[in-house]
Amino acid sequence: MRRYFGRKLLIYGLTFFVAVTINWMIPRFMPGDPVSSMLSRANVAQPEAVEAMRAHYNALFGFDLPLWRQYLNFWGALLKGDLGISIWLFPTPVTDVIIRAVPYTLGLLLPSILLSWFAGNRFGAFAARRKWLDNSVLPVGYVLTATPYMWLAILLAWALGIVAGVFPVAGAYGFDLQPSWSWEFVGSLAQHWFLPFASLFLVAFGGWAIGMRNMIIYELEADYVNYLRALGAPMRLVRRYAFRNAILPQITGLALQLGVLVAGALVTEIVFSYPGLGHLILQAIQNQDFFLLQGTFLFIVIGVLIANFVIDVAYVLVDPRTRTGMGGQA
Amino acid sequence: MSEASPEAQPRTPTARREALHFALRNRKLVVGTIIIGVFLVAAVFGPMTIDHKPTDYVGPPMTPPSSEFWFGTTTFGQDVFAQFLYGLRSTFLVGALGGVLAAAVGMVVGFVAGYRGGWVDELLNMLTNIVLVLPALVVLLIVNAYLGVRSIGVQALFIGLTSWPWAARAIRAQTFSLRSRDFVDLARLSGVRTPKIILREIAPNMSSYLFLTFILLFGSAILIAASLDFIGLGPTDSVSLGLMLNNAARWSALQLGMWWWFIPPGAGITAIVGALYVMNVGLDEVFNPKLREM
Amino acid sequence: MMLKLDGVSKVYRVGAFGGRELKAVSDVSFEVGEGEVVSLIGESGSGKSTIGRMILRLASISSGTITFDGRDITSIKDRKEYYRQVQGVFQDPFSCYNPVFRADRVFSMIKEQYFPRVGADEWRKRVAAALESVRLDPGNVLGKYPHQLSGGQLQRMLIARAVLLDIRLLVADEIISMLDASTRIDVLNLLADLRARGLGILFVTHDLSLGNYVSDRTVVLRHGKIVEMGRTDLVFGNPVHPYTRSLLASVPRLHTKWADVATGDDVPCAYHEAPRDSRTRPGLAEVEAGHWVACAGCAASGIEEKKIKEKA
Amino acid sequence: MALKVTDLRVYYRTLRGEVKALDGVTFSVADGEIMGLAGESGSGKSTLAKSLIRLDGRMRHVGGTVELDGRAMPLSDDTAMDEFRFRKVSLIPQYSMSALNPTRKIGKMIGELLESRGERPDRAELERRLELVGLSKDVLDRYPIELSGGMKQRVVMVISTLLNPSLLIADEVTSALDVSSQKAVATTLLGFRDHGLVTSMMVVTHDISLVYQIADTIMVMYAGRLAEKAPADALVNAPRHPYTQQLISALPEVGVRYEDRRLTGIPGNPPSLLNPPGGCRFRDRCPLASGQCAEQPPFAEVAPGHFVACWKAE
Repeated sequence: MRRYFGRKLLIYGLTFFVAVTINWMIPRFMPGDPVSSMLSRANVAQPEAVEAMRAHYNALFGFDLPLWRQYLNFWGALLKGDLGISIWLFPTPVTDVIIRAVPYTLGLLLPSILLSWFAGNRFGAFAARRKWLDNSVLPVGYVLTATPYMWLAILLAWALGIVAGVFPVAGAYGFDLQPSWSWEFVGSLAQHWFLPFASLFLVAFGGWAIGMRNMIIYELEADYVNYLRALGAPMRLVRRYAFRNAILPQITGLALQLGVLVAGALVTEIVFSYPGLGHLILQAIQNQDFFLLQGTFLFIVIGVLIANFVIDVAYVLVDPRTRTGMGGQA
Repeated sequence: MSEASPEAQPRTPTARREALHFALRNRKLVVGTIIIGVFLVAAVFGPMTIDHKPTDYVGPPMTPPSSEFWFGTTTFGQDVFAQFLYGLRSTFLVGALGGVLAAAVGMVVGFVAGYRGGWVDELLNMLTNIVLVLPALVVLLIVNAYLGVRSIGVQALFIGLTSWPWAARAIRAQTFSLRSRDFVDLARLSGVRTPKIILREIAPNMSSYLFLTFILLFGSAILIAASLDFIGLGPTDSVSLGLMLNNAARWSALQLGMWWWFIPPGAGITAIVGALYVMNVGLDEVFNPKLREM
Repeated sequence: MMLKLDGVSKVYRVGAFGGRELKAVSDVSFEVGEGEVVSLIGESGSGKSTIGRMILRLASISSGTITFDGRDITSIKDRKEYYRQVQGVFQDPFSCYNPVFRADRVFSMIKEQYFPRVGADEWRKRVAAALESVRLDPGNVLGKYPHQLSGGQLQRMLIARAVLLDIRLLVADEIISMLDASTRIDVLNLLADLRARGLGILFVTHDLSLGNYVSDRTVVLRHGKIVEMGRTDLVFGNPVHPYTRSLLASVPRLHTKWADVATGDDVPCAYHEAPRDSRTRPGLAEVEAGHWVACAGCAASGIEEKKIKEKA
Repeated sequence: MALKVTDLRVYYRTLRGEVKALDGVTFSVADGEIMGLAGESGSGKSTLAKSLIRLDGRMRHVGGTVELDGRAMPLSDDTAMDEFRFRKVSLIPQYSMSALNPTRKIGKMIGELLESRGERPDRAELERRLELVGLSKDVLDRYPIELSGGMKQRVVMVISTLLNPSLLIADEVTSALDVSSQKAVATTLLGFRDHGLVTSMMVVTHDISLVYQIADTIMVMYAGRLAEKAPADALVNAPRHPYTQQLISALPEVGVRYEDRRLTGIPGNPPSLLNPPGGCRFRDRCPLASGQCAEQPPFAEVAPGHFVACWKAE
């Protein structure tokens, strides 16, 4: 088991290393000059001022140093938690900007991932029982997974927000409120949270339901099921076993889907102007704020890596085979 | 291939005939194929029926669907239907290019890792896992943000380069199990070299599987591209369904109640990707005799 | 001797980075001559198939040498030259054919690789002759897909493929264990016919009665080591190693029930009973002319200590 | 009479039509009898074994009856059959190595299975039976992956016989095993009968010499029909059906060498069961065939307990 986790951690470590390296490389090796494009946004008239700013940013990027020095400095700054200064919200450090946004993204992602996973699996297993249910649920599931996150978000915002007027469609709380622990504020928070959550939940739910339905059908073909049936075991028991075994690949699937789910959350936030990381990314792109963009990228990668590790731990807890097989006692 | 036996009657393999039999009777496959076919025809021939550029200002702004402008017009008086047809074209293009590239990388990595095994496998496996863990869209955001000029080709290129890992994994597993089949050994005993064995012995056995993989990659490339477009990192030189959504959101189509602007592009993407997924299941049922009974 | 194995071992590394070692074959030496059938008998895990794969160069040799006509087979750079003389037939006939192609592709593959210049007509004649030599009607089997043919037909076609190449050594790995009882004997008889044409055959099997039926000499393997070997009539007629004896006692026979077979367990170790100068092969004593046996205890695990004690 | 099968017909649905895998078989198995059921691939032996416990999705019960201990078994009614399964008729499947749920501890799984059938688990009895097949009670606290293939098979053997069924069907249980384990498994089966854990047994196999070691009677099937059933010794030493005769003479035995006695197989192939020809199905391969064979011979008793379906076997 130690070996198993050791391997996983090695992969995650390497992934982080690769992510940081990509982050470092892209501004330096992509066509185009990030400093010039930042300056072009600055709208400064005097050429001397432009030159001064250019010198400042060049020094910040460290473009005048040899490449290997630039790379080491980059890591050094990173390890100190220094991701640079945001241009959009000058002069706030990027780290601060991101930390302010992270709770909103997590508040959307965690509940939608976990709830859609549990509900989707239950529902998929249930659908596999009856043919009519299967035939009616399956198409709906496929439509849901095929829906682009932002489109469902737009539809919900339009139908429930604009047309029906039930839910607000922008921001995380009312414009007239200040963050506090009052009932009013929490209520407004929940109201603003619901639609983005619902769109994330629905798309992911369809995917899990279909995945589970297919896994269950596959499991019901397994030898142990045939044996149980030959001994007259009731379907109740058989289904319980099949569900339990089919859930294992779904846990792996959760790890594989993390990237897609995060991407979904980002575009959903953009639709609802929800002040999470997705909103930051949009602002960073529109304001050519490369420090912010890169910082957000690193934060997301770290988050995904941590989530992957949590899923690995969960898998080992659920599947006895990894414990016995990899524990070295067999 | 059977030059040794020209006198023997070349029979259609029953397996292939069975597959066809099931294919025509599989509702999922038939429905999925028809939907894809209709959209594909619209994407290929539709733009030819339109005599102006999709971005031209051809009509009065903000008109709901009418007999003249089937899908209405935008805030600026652009023809939404024309944009939709051109957008379909981009969508299919990005899906096909991205899907083909991802499938190609996935196949090379999967075949080599699965066939060679040993340290080559270890190394490729590690690479696959790293790319797999990295959230593709976020990497694409970073890359695209630095690109001043963005085209569909470049978009597809980067999508292909980031979305191959799960395909590589699946193909590796298949190759690994096929490699131990005796006909591979027999080919080696016949003096056939490794690349030829992979190409002519192993790959044909997974052709259905490879096709399914490609369909899924096709679908996911379309979805990723749509997300990129929506964030504002779409192609700078053409129209796409994702960009239409981006424009609709940016110019407050929601608040203005211009449903004809944002419903067609999203519905188009959903229909195409959904049809691809349903086709995939249908094909799986056709190829996999175990599922036929369901 | 045409084929000679000298101290051949195979070590597998298991675990992700080759953490543990698994010795599948250790220190095996035997020979196969022209026109001779040698059966290699062992249960699962005895390393018998690994030996076959090493001879066919489908698996690497960890230590020791395999020579063919006196040449180390790993030194033969051109594999085709080697495969021109040595071929194999495997256990599962259905797995030997690529299911998406016609079965006769095994012939066209050979033509492409070895006889590109032979004309189509001439080749057709050769294929027909080879098929007839394994008692198949060409019209019945050519142009069909593997699933349209029976296991017996498929195995015969593979033997015909070897005949086409005019090989000198055939490694037949469990070639009839998946065939039906009513047809397997005919395939076995084919091996005997090939032998009459001067082919050397290594017949790998777990079935003692089949090995006994067809072979001139027998090698009994256990856990990758030879426990007993020699002329088939001697090994089966007078088995001296307890493992060979127990194997023979376990074989289900047609006209005798298990209870009637005498096991005779408590025989002394024939290896150590035999005079020292009879240890003519490493680890094996020649108990009678052309019949070798390993130490009874040595066959079990813990061989290392035994060897040390022996030296002391 | 423990098992009485009358004119049983079970067909397989395929694309090209119905395969008449089991086409009218009539036989019986007495209390305490171990019957070996031998045949080659496609003979219908597995179909027969499956039919008696659970038809799979593509099998259709076309006709005939099966009585177990005097009660008719509703073969085609999956739910009604549950009452018979496990208690009256039980199965040791060919896939024993993968027959256990991989994510449940074995003891827990057995407990849940018994409970679901309304039986009370008797821990002491379970342990005693494990001991009988040479397993310690520790296996109950293990997951299947922690056991070797042989151990898993023995666990399955214990589970299948736990409710002392009247009829135990052992489906090719020895075919994947080494010679020495074959003997152990076969002896264990014999022990089940001798200890009274099962009343009668049907041992399905393609290996006549193996089943000869433990069976009281052997029944040979060919192309979906019965060829011969007789006491084991009579069947092996004095077979009456030409198919059985040729089959047995094609088996090499230890001590037989081809130089001394060249054995021969049976030329030809069995007929397709999609549209089998009328009459005796072996007649195309039979050296004794005559015009009379165009008519299906009855499965007649030619000597006490010796049934043969052949016009020439008198």
